[in-house]
Amino acid sequence: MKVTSEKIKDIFIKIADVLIENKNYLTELDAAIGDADHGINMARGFKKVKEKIEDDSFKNNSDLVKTVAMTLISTVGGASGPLYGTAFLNISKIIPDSDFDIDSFIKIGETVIEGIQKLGKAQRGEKTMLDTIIPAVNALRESKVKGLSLERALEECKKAAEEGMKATIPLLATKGRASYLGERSKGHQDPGATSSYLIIKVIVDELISEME
Amino acid sequence: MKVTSEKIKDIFIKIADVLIENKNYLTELDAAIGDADHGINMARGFKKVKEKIEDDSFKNNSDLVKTVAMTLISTVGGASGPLYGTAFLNISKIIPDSDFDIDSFIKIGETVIEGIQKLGKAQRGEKTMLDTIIPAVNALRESKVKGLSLERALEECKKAAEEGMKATIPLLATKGRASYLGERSKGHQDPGATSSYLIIKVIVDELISEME
Amino acid sequence: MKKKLINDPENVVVEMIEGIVKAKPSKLRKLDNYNVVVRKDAPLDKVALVSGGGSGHEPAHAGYVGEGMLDAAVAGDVFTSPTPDAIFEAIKTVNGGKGVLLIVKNYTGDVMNFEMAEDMAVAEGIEVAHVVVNDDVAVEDSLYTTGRRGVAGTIFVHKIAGAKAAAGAELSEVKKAAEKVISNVRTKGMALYPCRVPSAEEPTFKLEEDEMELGIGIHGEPGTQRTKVKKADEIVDDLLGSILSDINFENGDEVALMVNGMGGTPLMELFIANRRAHQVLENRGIKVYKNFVDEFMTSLEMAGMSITLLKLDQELKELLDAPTDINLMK
Amino acid sequence: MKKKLINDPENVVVEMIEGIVKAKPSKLRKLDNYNVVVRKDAPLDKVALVSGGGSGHEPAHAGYVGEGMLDAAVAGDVFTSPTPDAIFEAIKTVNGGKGVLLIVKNYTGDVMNFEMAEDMAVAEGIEVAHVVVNDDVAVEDSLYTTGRRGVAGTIFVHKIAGAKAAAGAELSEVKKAAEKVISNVRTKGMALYPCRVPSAEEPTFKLEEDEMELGIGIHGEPGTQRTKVKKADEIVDDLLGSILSDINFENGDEVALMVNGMGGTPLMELFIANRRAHQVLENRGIKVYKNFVDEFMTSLEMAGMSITLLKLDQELKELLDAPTDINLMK
Ligand SMILES: Nc1ncnc2c1ncn2[C@@H]1O[C@H](COP(=O)(O)OP(=O)(O)O)[C@@H](O)[C@H]1O
Ligand SMILES: Nc1ncnc2c1ncn2[C@@H]1O[C@H](COP(=O)(O)OP(=O)(O)O)[C@@H](O)[C@H]1O
Ligand SMILES: [Mg+2]
Ligand SMILES: [Mg+2]
Ligand SMILES: [Mg+2]
Ligand SMILES: [Mg+2]
Repeated sequence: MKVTSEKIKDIFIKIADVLIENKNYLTELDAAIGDADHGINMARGFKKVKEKIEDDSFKNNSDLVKTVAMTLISTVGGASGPLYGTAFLNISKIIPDSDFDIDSFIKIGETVIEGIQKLGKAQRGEKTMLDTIIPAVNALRESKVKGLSLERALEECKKAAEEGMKATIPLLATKGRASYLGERSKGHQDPGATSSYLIIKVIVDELISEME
Repeated sequence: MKVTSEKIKDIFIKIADVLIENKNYLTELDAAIGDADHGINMARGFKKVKEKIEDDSFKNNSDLVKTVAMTLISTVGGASGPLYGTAFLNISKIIPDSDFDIDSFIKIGETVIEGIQKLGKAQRGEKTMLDTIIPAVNALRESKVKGLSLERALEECKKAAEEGMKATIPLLATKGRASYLGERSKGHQDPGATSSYLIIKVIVDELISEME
Repeated sequence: MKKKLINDPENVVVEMIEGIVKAKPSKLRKLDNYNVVVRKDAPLDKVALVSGGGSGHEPAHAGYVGEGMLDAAVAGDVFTSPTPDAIFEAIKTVNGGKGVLLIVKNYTGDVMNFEMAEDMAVAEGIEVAHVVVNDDVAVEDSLYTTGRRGVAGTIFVHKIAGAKAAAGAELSEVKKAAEKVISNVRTKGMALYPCRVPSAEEPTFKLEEDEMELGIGIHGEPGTQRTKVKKADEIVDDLLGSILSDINFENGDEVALMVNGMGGTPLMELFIANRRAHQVLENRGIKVYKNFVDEFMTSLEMAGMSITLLKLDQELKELLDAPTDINLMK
Repeated sequence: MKKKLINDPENVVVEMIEGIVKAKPSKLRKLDNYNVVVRKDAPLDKVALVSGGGSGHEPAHAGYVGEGMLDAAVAGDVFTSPTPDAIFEAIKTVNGGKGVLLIVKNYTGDVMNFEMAEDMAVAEGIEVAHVVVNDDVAVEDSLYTTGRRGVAGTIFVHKIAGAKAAAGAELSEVKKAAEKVISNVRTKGMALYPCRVPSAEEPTFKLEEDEMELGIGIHGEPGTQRTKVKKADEIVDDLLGSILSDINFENGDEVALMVNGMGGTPLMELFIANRRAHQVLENRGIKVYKNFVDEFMTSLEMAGMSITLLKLDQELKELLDAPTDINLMK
């Protein structure tokens, strides 16, 4: 499918709006097992992203995504700032300029995971954003094997992300701030897994609406 | 009337019990317009008084009352410590050894007022213990003029003390800690006026029961 | 705040004093049977300084015992003036023959207990004088009232009289220096949340979640005025406004500025207030010669602050700068 | 605690930093556009020390910038690690050519942001090293977890690495001194009342009036264990018990003892705890070489404390005693 730079900009603005909307929700999740700032951090970063990209034009997708990444790195702070920042920085290096197929999305997912793991050294099951992202990327791969349409593949990806997010609830955290709680970290949904789901949801919904 | 040293010791122990009983009440009164410690101060002091006099014998009344006074001075602290301490110290200098008449009680009252005023420089109407004590002593004087019996005189004294205490409620405090509140000191009963009433009440009740 | 990190309300003062002395074992000791902290090397060949008051104002007063400041601090029960016998004991211990200056805050109880102790010491032939600190502009000063309270400005009296005494001055000169501070220092305080005395069940006053007290003292007393909560800058404007209209400050005057936390206020908030205080003073052409931001004279865990200005001249500047082994700022 | 002495939750950090710099105008300055406090005389001809982390821990970290300790402190948002660009700016400003040591507390965010900044600086040819402080015994340390948090023990790293750098040591030696502290320092904390981040509506956890948290961190996180409120002495016994069973102390060992208030705890309570800590250590035959009782690493207005022990040898004692213009105790 073709995705214009304008559309990608649009998607980032929508992501920003959704994260700003969910500022309190994400912060409450972080209050239960962290330090009550994940929503604040994400909202601060994406507010700045919105400002930065809204009235600006970019050479290409890579340039746009790199701006997003650098803005996140220099405004979010905490654990999520470098993690999301690096994820988008990695995306900026490989994002196609207009034509996207299932392989482009798989490649994007893989470079995101690689960036987050290089920095944070976490595996799936440690109650982090990776518990949303890894299954989401796996769903894309499986959809490809099954030969599903891009639309169906994206839907599967979103579904897997949501399930992954919810599956963090019973987990014992072993990475990030929540790990300090030990057993008490169980029974709560991970804030980073939640913001990752929100981001994936916006992307998928926007891309699908673009297909129609 | 005759009052034995044993009886006076008894009266002090009863005073101590009553003040200890009213510790929270006096402290609450002090919380409203002071620093929430009057009951604590008085209870601490009179607990020590009780310990000091309970198992000890004294040469005479003067000796006993002086012990009470010195104990209060060295344990109560705050404003009430020196004031009550000096009051009892003054009493110790003039207390008869066994025979009390209306004049002895008037003299005791006068030396108490003198001691409190010398130290605290307050007048009647400034919302302090003097608003209980001065009318109480006046009542003794008036009873003498009217030629009332000692029993009636003591009853009048107690009544005047109670009225004086209650009359502190609408007053504006101009002495002591309550004065810092200015207009906000109005509408509350003065804690020191209250402890003075409690002390006078015990003394009067005990003396009258002794007469019967 | 109901919970406290204590063992028994009855023992808080003595246990605290023991903890204080343990922290500086080479410099401080506690007098047997009294909650009095004295310099280990007392008496010294200089005018001795004794301060004190109720407990609950930590680091006041024991925290100011040391070279260049106090020789003894007498601790009463929480928010209760100490008794004359303890003060007398402190005087006797630190008197090195050049006399003793008592630094008293203007509270009926403090004044009476310290004066009784002074009488006792004088009767034993010790040369004693006292000054009464009354820096709180929140309280009206009149001949017919108890007068103003002594609050955080007391720290400047400790510092300046302490420096004067350390320099070898006579009792009358040390007293004069203390009085110079007293006539040039002004404070006003406020609280967002009250405090609770360990032995009491309830805090001394209650505030709604949108209310604050202006013109508070340091004993958990309610303030002179209750208002809706305001922004930090507005609060600083109010406190400094009262101070600046009370004492005559002129363009070019130099001051020591103290932003004092009441015990439960995070340093972050004190520094936010400090920033505003500088703006206000700059606008008035008043120069901050020295700035103190920390907890100096507290009221248990009360959340709030006081601001103090001390107008300086050359002598006060030198004495303020004189060395002391007491740390006066974060 | 809902009310705060602030203007706008969005501006607390920058306004605080301005207030901090105003308090010591001859010694500190703020970098333009960054919440970074640096020594006014930086860069100096010595290894430079940069520390930092989220705000809300005051006096950490800006309060430790000064002779004999830090050269720069980088302040993130409240309880949020600072970003790499700000850290990088601090590194560039204080680097005097002998290299820069970053003192990082072990939080995923802090470690990642500081490491990114280090990469940026190294790419520009600046010699940079970092140490990660992880003194909190409340958290289990294992290869498969994030490991222990860095808490109040960080102050000792600032002090000792700072003294080593001031003495002219090379970057590798300064790093080694810092690492020696890290392997010999242990902390455990507790809270009676939580704190609330200025931009949040609610505190990060809620406690009943008879509950407390043991094993808290410094970001308002709940602790590792919730129990009924205990007496101060029992709490000290628990905290010191965990520390003493974590690291091998022997009869005759000398330690630095820090009793650290979390922000809302009155000094009175810290001294009561300090008294008990001395009793416990005495019983174990451990000698307190130096004792620090005050607020050093706070968590906004949280009521509670942490206790830190640093096991000392001759080198650490000398570096701990080395002069600094930072006041380390009330
Ligand atoms: N090592 C890690 N790898 C992947 N994700 C992590 C890691 N550590 C933390 N996270 C994610 O970061 C989220 C917390 O982000 P945030 O609250 O913004 O930062 P902080 O924990 O520094 O306050 C967690 O919910 C988790 O999903
Ligand atoms: N100058 C004074 N003269 C007479 N009584 C006074 C004076 N000042 C205070 N008092 C009395 O002392 C009482 C307060 O005592 P207390 O609470 O024990 O001491 P403090 O005020 O030091 O806390 C007041 O209620 C008042 O009756
Ligand atoms: Mg967080
Ligand atoms: Mg009182
Ligand atoms: Mg009192
Ligand atoms: Mg955080």
